Amino acid sequence: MDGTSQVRALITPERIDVAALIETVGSTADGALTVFIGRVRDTNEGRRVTGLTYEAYEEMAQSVLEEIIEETERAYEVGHIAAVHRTGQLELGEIAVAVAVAAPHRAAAYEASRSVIEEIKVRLPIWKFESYADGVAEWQRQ
Amino acid sequence: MDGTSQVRALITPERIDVAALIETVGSTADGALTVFIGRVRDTNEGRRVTGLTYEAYEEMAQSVLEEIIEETERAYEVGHIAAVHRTGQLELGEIAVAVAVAAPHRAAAYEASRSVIEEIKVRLPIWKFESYADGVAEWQRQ
Amino acid sequence: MPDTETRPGPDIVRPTTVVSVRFFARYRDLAGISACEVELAEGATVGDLIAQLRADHRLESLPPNPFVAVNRDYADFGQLLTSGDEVALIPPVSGG
Amino acid sequence: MPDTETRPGPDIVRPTTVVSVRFFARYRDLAGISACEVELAEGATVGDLIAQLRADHRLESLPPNPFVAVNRDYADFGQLLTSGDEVALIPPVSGG
Repeated sequence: MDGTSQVRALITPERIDVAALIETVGSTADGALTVFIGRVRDTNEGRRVTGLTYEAYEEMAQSVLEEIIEETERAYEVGHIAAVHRTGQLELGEIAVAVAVAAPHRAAAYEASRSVIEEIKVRLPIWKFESYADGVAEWQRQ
Repeated sequence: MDGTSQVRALITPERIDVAALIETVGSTADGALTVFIGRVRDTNEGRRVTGLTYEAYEEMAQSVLEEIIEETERAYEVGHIAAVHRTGQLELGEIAVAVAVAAPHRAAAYEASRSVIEEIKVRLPIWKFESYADGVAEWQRQ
Repeated sequence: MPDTETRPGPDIVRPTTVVSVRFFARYRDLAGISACEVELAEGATVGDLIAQLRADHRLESLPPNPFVAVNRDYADFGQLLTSGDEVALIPPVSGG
Repeated sequence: MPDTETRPGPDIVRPTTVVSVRFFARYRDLAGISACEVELAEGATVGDLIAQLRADHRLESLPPNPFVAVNRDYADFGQLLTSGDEVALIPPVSGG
């Protein structure tokens, strides 16, 4: 709410820098800050994952992510929200998505964070293609 | 759950390193990671805060924080939890407390994080002494 | 009313709407292409476009009711299309 | 009043319990000290200790029912004390 215009929504093939994301939302008016980080797991429904690629409809994903952030900032008593989603090929353990929320109080920081990630899972036009140790590779449904 | 014995509970006068805390709980089995960060706000109930000191019953705070982490790891489907609380004199915007939770799925990561911070607020023998712009300085109740 | 009478031709020539269509992820694999241009009758809706696509035997494996975005906003099947629209077929998303 | 002298014989030498007491934050400010040693009758409880402390006019501003920890665990007023115990008076906490 301080008029600065840092990047708050980002779809990127670059590695996600959580410390930089936290900086984006920082303000001494907001005592509570939550960060959600989604990383590439080594298993999915019992199958060993060996590799993962995210494909995005990039232009739309960018604007949908901005919408999600703006809607959530309006719906909760929060300061700033920033979110970033990775695209391309990821290694096990790498960060696929990160959401940072700063708020005056912790309840709103948790609730808004959860809301952003749920909306991302429902609306963001991004698709996960997973390869497994058993040789199969598939597009994932949420 | 991998047998490593990194420091998972810490009461410290040193600045809190969030990136290091996240490293502590990292595992490729856990796709979801939440971080809660509590920072020194510039106002409290309408009064301008100018300075803040946390006093701890350090030996007890250390063991209570370990208990909270162990209880929460048992109560939720999570991997590792780590938490750190700062003591001594803090500047506005500095991190007072941070909690990191890694879990296979995001619901548990959020719930366990929230549970740890609520328990910290209720049980951890640490006291906040705030100074205000109006000249008054007071021990805070939660 | 548009100038339908001025054009020659054996069939009745009507004005058309030309949209670009993009296919992503599993739908791109099903379609075998990532994008194409489609000519529709004027006044065609998203639903008309989907039906016309699926009438092509190369695209018949596309689902009958996919999520669709028009110009990067989710749209329903009743939405009218106009020339130059970018229509995307959106498989179930799996980000996050 | 709360002198805990309910046991026989004012001059009989009885075994005693010596505990260390720590005061934190606001209670330290109220007490004017951060720690002291207290001698109690054998079999004394946490409640007895608190009553004995508050009977000292220098400590009478301490609340009658503070949270207490014995050897770094929260304890209730009925808990028996033994020599060497570390007892802490815990004001309402405000961490986080």
